Amino acid sequence: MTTVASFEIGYNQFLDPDGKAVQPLPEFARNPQDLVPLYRGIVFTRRFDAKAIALQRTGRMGTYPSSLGQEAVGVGIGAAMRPEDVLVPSYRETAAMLWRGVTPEEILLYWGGDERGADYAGPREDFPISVPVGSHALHAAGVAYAFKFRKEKRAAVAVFGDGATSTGDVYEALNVAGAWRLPAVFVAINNQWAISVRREAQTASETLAQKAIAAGIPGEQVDGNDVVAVRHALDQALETAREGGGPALIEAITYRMTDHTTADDASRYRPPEEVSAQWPNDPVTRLRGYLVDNDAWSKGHEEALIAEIDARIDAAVETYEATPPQPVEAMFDYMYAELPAPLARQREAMRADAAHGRGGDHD
Amino acid sequence: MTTVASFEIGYNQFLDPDGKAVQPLPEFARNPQDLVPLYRGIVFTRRFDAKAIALQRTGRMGTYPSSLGQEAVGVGIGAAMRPEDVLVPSYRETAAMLWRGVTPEEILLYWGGDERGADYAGPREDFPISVPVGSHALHAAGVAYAFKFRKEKRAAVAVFGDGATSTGDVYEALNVAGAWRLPAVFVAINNQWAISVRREAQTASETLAQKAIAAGIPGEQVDGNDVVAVRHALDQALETAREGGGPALIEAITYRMTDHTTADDASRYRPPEEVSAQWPNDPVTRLRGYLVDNDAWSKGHEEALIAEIDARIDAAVETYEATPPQPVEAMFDYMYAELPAPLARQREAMRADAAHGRGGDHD
Amino acid sequence: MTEVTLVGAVAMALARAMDEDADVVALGEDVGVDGGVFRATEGLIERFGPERVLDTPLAEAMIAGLAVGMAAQGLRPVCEFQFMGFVYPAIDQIVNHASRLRNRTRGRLSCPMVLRMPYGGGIHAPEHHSESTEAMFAHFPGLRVVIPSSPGRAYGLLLAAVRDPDPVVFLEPKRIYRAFKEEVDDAGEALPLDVCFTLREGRDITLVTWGAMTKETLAAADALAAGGVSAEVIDVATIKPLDADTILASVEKTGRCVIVHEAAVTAGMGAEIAAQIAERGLLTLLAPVERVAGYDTVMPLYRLEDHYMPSEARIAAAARRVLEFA
Amino acid sequence: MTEVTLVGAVAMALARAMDEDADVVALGEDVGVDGGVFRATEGLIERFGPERVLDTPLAEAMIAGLAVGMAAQGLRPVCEFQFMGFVYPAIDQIVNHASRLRNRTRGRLSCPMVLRMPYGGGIHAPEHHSESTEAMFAHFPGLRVVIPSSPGRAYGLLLAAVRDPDPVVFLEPKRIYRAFKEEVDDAGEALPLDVCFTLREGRDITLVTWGAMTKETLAAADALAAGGVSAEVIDVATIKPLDADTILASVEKTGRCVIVHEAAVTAGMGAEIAAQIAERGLLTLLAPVERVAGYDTVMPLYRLEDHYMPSEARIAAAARRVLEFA
Ligand SMILES: Cc1ncc(C[n+]2csc(CCOP(=O)(O)OP(=O)(O)O)c2C)c(N)n1
Ligand SMILES: Cc1ncc(C[n+]2csc(CCOP(=O)(O)OP(=O)(O)O)c2C)c(N)n1
Ligand SMILES: [Mg+2]
Ligand SMILES: [Mg+2]
Repeated sequence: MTTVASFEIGYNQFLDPDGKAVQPLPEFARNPQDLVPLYRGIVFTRRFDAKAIALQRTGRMGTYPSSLGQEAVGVGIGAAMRPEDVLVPSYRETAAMLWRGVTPEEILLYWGGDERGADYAGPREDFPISVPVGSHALHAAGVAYAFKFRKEKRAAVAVFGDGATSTGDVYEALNVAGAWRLPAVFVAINNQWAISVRREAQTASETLAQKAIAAGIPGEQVDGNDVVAVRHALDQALETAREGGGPALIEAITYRMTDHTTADDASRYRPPEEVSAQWPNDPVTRLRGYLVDNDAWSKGHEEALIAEIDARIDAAVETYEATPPQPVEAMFDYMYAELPAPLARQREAMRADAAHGRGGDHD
Repeated sequence: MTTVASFEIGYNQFLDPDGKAVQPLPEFARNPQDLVPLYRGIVFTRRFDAKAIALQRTGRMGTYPSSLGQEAVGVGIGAAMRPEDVLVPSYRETAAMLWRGVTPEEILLYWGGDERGADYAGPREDFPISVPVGSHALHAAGVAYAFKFRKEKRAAVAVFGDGATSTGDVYEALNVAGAWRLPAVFVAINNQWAISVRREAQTASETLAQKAIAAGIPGEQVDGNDVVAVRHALDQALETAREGGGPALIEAITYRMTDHTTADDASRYRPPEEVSAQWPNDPVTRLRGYLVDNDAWSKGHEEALIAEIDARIDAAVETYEATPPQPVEAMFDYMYAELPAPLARQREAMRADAAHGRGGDHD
Repeated sequence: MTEVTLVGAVAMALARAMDEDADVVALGEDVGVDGGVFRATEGLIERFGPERVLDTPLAEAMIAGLAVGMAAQGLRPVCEFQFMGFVYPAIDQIVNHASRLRNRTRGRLSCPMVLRMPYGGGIHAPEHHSESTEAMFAHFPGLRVVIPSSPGRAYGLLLAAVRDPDPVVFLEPKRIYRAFKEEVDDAGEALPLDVCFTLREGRDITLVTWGAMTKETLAAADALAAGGVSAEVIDVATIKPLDADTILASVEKTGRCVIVHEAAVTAGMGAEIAAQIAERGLLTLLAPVERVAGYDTVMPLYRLEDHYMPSEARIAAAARRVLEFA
Repeated sequence: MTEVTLVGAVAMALARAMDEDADVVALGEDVGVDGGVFRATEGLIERFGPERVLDTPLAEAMIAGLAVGMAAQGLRPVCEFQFMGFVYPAIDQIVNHASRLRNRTRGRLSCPMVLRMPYGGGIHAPEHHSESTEAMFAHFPGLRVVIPSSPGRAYGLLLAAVRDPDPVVFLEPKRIYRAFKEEVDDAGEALPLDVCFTLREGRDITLVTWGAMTKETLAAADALAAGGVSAEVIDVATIKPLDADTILASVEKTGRCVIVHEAAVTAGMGAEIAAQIAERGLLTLLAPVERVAGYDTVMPLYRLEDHYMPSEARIAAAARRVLEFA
């Protein structure tokens, strides 16, 4: 038996849970002040998230998937991406979406049951949230192919969970991205749970990063609660991708601190102690600790930030709640570029029904 | 960056292309005589294959996928399996199927367009040939689960090609087999081509064996034209699987020496020199060389064997050609355990049509 | 007798089926300690253990493919797909393997399995959570497609599905998972597959439906009754193989028919029923057959969802048109 | 003008489409140097290079998923699935993504793509190589489903499909890939989508069909003509969205209708057509609508295959029954 190939998977962290640097920080983080925007992004997401859940709980919005505890992953991704890159997210990427310029109003509208929430005014080419787990990894490969085809220095970023790494779609996406050296970066957010199923039950692989080996592409792990580590890994992978060096898979290790969505009750399947044991890893306190230790942040800053964020979020909620629903026939109007005749007939019938009060009156 | 996991992929060969042992042979092969049955299996497959192609070429049978050049893989698999194990093959596993007791008559009948060819009198639990590439790997995992569930010391063996390793199904099968430690062995026959697509175009992974790493299971490469190496790898993997040690992936490296099927023309996409350069690796001459060198085989043996095999094959062809087709209504009779009423009506209508000569008269 | 909801009846039938046959295994995402996201498998893992109640990795093709292997080996897998919108990766395994393994091997191997999934809209769920593509399954040869519309029928039909020697797609109308309760006797008695259930007898018009739409259809029948119209209401229940005889007999009696389903109208199962009437019952028709169905659009997100779903008023209006036709 | 077969016309249209629009890319298994297993992409890689003619890894979900990403970025991917029997792993990408990206984003992103695949039986191919599940695609909201039945229509409809701003499933009847040749002018002229083609005018009965079955249906029309019956033959061509008006107008004229397709009869596209006639053309009918279609069985292996496929004799017999009905 001779050895014909060998592989290693690395893990990276810059800030430990106490906010102490365990190794020299990368260039972008040399000046602690430069980390303040990342901190703002993390805190914004956390407060937005809390508001969204409150809206759901009070019947003012539909099902919502919280990103509590994993905000640093999204912010790190968002911060590393360029505007012209394309984000292909799953449903839990609120942090990255906000960073990319999707508005809080749009996000609320979307979870509030209105398709206009996916018609982003900002990042026009970003994909909408993907609900079918794992399926969107392939779209990122396709987007990346378009970039490569047009010789544009852009990259596509697909984000998905630990559960998604069990799907054939994610594997196929990694594989074709490798075979074609596509400018795509895949981020597996390992928050340890896929609804009630533990990371260990998804796969026998020691890391999720090593899924990359099957596709012949680089894979690495980072501490997902350390925004510096996330951004650094993405910076490097994106740079390589844009320059024609091919794709990568990054596993960001974090923890889902609350229910899967507002429709879930995690207490059915995991002990509260497991969750509370994770609080010391919190990305907010970690980064704040570093900033405070380095005189880049103070209580005053914090209070001002909270006030500013809350005002922004309150304004978004107000706009959201004041947005009238679309006309009922909107459900027809984006099915095709031009409405085919049979659909036009159905649309007319629906309008007639609505006019006669025969529309939706379900309970 | 700290290293959190590392992996190696090994390659194994016992007999080199000249039939010389490059390392001590495993137990089952210590006595050269014990390799004679393997040699017979390889030669049988090769001659059967040639006959099948002749039948197709002369319009006496439908499309047929040759296994020319890769017979040692199937024989090695067949020899390592126990009767109570279950084979889950793709369409090119003639060698393994014959070894397992599927009759030449059945194989001809199947490729001759008759479903009865998949109603094996011998290995009743083996799966029929799977045409949708990669899909059957999952069946092997399901079969293996049944064995584990019933605490039976049996294993399932899925066999598929290099092209199949690009499918999500194969990945999902490896992954669940790993997660559940199923008694399943997966064999990827890397014959370098998926119709016209080269192995290198399928994936950037240096080996196919390393696809196992994504599933957290062992993976290794063997020389697929060395039946000793194939059988040895399967022996070990099957033993581990049956004893509860979990699954494995084995990549058997070989070469597709002829067209993909009788419907293909490989000269469109690969130079004849590439093919002829592979003949020195031939599994037949390799094993015969070893046997002759070790006084276990002679010209006389060879002539007797050929005569015996050809007689058997001729008998099979005769039976095949003498087999009348099924009654037309057979297409209804195995759709459900009991024929539902609407189908019974359709069946009656078809019989009436057939009686009035309104059955199939297409061109 | 226990008072149960439809989803409660599903759980009760699963427990009964697993109790009576040690080869029945349940598998799917979150079917274990979570009891399924709708609690349809609640209590099973505690009672039957993790070897018979399997939380799978997240991969639907895998769930169906595993089940094919298990079933060929004599187990009776009952797969849960978390929502019908996520069954599509498993279609290949269902249509290319599960539905035809018996036929391909001339009966040597077979696939006794149930593919359960909540289906349909109306619960204000996110995107992809409101599918009703039962016609797709009905078109594939070799499958049974069964849809209960009450706790009692959920219990009896699911038991029948698990005991059936062939693959059964079992679609659970999640909008009425908890809409009402019924007394159900957990005595292990199955209901017959392959037949319609006549929920209400009537003389003037036949209303044909299934799943959650039975609720609106019965309400429409009530509204019609208030106007003196006697509507027969048929719950098709097994949409494949289709018991067209019961529908045709009813239409022969009433001469008028409205078919109601929430799936997109084009090439929906309503088309098959209307076609059979046009073929075999044409002379009995006193009026055109109408379909009240979902539009050929994606189910809208929840703010407009209710406008997509056929309402009692739309059904009653169609019935009146058909009744007034002369 | 060139004399081409249907598959030749496909190749010609692809070359034309790629020539006129640099954003058109062809992708699939063996579409490159092999030119596709049926040679439908022959010559493309030599002419347009490997960046526009992509031999993909073997994974159908991947082909469709890649195409979604490409199309959202403004490319116009034309995917080949080697046989319809292998498109099923891609159904999730087609139904959950390609067909609804425009709707989901209120038009911000869209999916101009063509999903080509040879379909249908009759070529004595191995298992899984004879599917015709066009009704499945027709049922999914947001798709177009187009089926040519001659070289000329293959050329014109495929050009239209590639230029269409939305996803088009383009099903190529492989049994007639090389059955006959036609003069086709490679002038880049598309044929209209969303309309039927009346292949032959007639007074006594309407025969509705598509794909390879046009051949048997035209032959049946000939046989009927020999008996003095004037049959109108309609090639539906775009089965979704369905041009029911043309069919209804014909049935209004003839009063009689037979629908012919090789797909399994239950919930096939014939059901939709019959249903529309029962709904909107009931009073024009002089006889029940008959469907001559495939059985609800798996297409048998080739020894019995011809007995599965609707034959000229079956079609003519059905037409005579419908004609004799009084
Ligand atoms: C294909 C598919 N199957 C099932 C579901 C239902 N579902 C939604 S989220 C989820 C778990 C996803 O876990 P993971 O990938 O780890 O992401 P996370 O929710 O933890 O962010 C499941 C099973 C789905 N949305 N899509
Ligand atoms: C899912 C699927 N896609 C496409 C095909 C058509 N096809 C048949 S064999 C083949 C190539 C398979 O290559 P490989 O897996 O290497 O096996 P080999 O033929 O070399 O034994 C293809 C594309 C198929 N049968 N199934
Ligand atoms: Mg997770
Ligand atoms: Mg190969």
